[in-house]
Amino acid sequence: MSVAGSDFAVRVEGLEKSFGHWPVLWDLDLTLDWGQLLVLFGANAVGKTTLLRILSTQARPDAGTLSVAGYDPVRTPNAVRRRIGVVGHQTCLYDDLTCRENLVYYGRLFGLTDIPRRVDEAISRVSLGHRADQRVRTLSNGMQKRASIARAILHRPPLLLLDEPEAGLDQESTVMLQGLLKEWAESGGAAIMTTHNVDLGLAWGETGKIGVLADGKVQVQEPGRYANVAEFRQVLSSSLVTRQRN
Amino acid sequence: MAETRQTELAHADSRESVTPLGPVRRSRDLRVYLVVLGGVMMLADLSFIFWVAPTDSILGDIQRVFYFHVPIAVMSFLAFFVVFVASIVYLVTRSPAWDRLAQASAEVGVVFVTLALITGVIWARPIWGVWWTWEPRLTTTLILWLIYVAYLMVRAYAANPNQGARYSAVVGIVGFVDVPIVYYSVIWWRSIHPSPVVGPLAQANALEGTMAAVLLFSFITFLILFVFLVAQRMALRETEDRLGGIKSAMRRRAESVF
Amino acid sequence: MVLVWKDILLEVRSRELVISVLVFGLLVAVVFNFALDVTPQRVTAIAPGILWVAFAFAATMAMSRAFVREREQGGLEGLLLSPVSRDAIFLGKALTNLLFMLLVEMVLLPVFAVLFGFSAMSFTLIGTIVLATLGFSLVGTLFSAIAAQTRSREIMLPVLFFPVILPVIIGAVEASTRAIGGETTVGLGRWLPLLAVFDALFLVICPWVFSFVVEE
Amino acid sequence: MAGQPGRPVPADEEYRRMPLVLLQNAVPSCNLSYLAAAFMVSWVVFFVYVFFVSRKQQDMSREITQLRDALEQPGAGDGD
Repeated sequence: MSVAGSDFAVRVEGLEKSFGHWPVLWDLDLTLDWGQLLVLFGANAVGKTTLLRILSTQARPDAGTLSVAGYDPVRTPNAVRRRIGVVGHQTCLYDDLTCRENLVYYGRLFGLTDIPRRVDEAISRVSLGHRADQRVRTLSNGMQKRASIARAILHRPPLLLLDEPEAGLDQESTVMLQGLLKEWAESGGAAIMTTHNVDLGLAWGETGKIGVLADGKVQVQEPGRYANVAEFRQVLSSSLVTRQRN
Repeated sequence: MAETRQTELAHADSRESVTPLGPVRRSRDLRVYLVVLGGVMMLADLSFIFWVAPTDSILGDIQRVFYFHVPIAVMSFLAFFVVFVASIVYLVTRSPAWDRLAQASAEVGVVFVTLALITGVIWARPIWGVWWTWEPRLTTTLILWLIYVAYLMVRAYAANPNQGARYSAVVGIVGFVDVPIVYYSVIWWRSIHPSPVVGPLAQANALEGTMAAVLLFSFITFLILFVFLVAQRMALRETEDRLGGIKSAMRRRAESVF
Repeated sequence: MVLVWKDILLEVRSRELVISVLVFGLLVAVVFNFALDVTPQRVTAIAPGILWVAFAFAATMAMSRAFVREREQGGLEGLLLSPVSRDAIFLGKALTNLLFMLLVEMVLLPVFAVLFGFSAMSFTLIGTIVLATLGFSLVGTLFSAIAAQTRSREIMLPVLFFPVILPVIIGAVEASTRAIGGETTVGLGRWLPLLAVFDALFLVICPWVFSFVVEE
Repeated sequence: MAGQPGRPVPADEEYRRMPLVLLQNAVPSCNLSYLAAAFMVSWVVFFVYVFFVSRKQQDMSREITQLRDALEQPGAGDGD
């Protein structure tokens, strides 16, 4: 995994983004080191997805300096795209192709060499081997999600961006994903994931950082600041309540 | 507490106009000046059209529509050229000022081209005996109208204003590039489908001196009217943006601090 | 190109796009046949018009279907997340649309020829179809990308598409009239270059502006 | 653009002579009403457009002032 050439996995300063006159993010600063996992909490419509979309070159920031895996997503989007793996709300897989065909297609889009072996690796990593040659349409939601994760790790990106990956995953798959992320961090990669699930986020965040996205910015939380786990949970839960906006 | 909010609002406000009232007032002065000048010239133009310009020996009084119709049509063309240029500059620089110009000019352009069509139709009736003929310039004008109505629709139906600005800029560029091709294709098409109706215009023979002078004056009058309308529309858009800026600053404040 | 390969594979699997567009094209032919009462004497005058109306409507339908398919599971999103230049993405999609439309037209054309009784075997006619369909797919791909992101997208594509594509329709109808009527090639020297100029112009502009369309 | 003189178009060439004959059959005296209609329509459209733009402008300006006033009153500025 090549992480050379950049000190930070993600570095964001003074990020601003609004849709028309609807401000979503403002004065957002964020730093993530290699080998770190950031779990991001936040209520609905608070800008979690928007933040991930900006980091993954899918949306253009209004202001601020960004460095994702060492590159500027606005100026050199393709360099960033090569180095990130994204799991979004949608699977980005075609229903009428098999898992394997989908992965081969993405492998070719990324210009990978040795595609068949990589595809096999990715498929076995998400334990989907027995279903790899079925059409995506015939798979359950959880399995589609797993295939989507396989797609994201296919080109072995140092940085993973996961938007509510727990949605639709069963217990077993969640454990699989947790193991995968841990492995990712241990081998020097980094990951940002958003979640609604306090228990899950707390468990996953144990090894990394926990942040809360609210009020247009990310506030990194240190569990040590709070008296006990219960209080911390309370704080995190309250951050998930959607506020009434005018 | 309220005071800090207010300074923040002033800040949000002043991002649009560096000294809060200066440019706004100046642009309003400019618009007042334009509308007065335009009004006076329009009255003069009307009197020239009715009393100075000679009655056309063949067409009669209806020919006087011409002094309105042609400048309006030409201004709409100018408007779409402005949209074209502003759209390119906007896509390259992403400066909202150019998007405002493009939007204002497109809207005024649609008003002008609508009028060009209406006056054209009114003129065609007594002269050609029909309201409409698929004559090249009429047809091109109609296509132009359709393209720029689509432009305004894209802007209105976009998911958010930023997207609307980009999409409509794309339509503004593609649409304008298309116009010459439409024009030539329609001319060639027309030339092999002679219509039973009389073709274009009788006055291809050179305009008489006075007529030309009145027409020129009419052009200048409509140019001023056009600039005024665009300035007025841009001012509206600026107010919209300022209001939006204030609202968004208030929303930021309203987010309770975690 | 990978994109084309993927789309063709998808189509082979589902077969929904080509079939539905074909049926639609045939319907247009049949309806026009009754609406205009095509008699043998008027075939040359009317058939090219019907042919191109059918093709143009089929094209809008094919393009909008193609983009809906990209959006369903976020395929477009995945495509945009890969390190492929936006120009290449645009050209790939336009090429796929071109191939699908040509396929549909190659089936429709003989059917039209039989229904209206003209000879379809003419190199000028085929050349016209290729040039005009290229124009359709360039403009159509760009506008369907725009329309797919806006509200009331079913109406936006035709509203954007038809005014801009008008010169192609005129040119194609005129060129086909000559090809079908078997008249002299007078006038062809004008229409085919017109189509070519249109294609060349939009081949340059569309990929450039496409990058702005898919920016967000 | 429609009906613009002095810019002859190739296609028009062949018709140019014919219209003069036909047009002389038309009676120019009765077309003043069309003239009036054309001018009226132009003016009405311009005024309606300017009216709508200005009215919207005023509405928004008023809203801005209202927001300002609301904020100036202490304690009343909770952003709606």
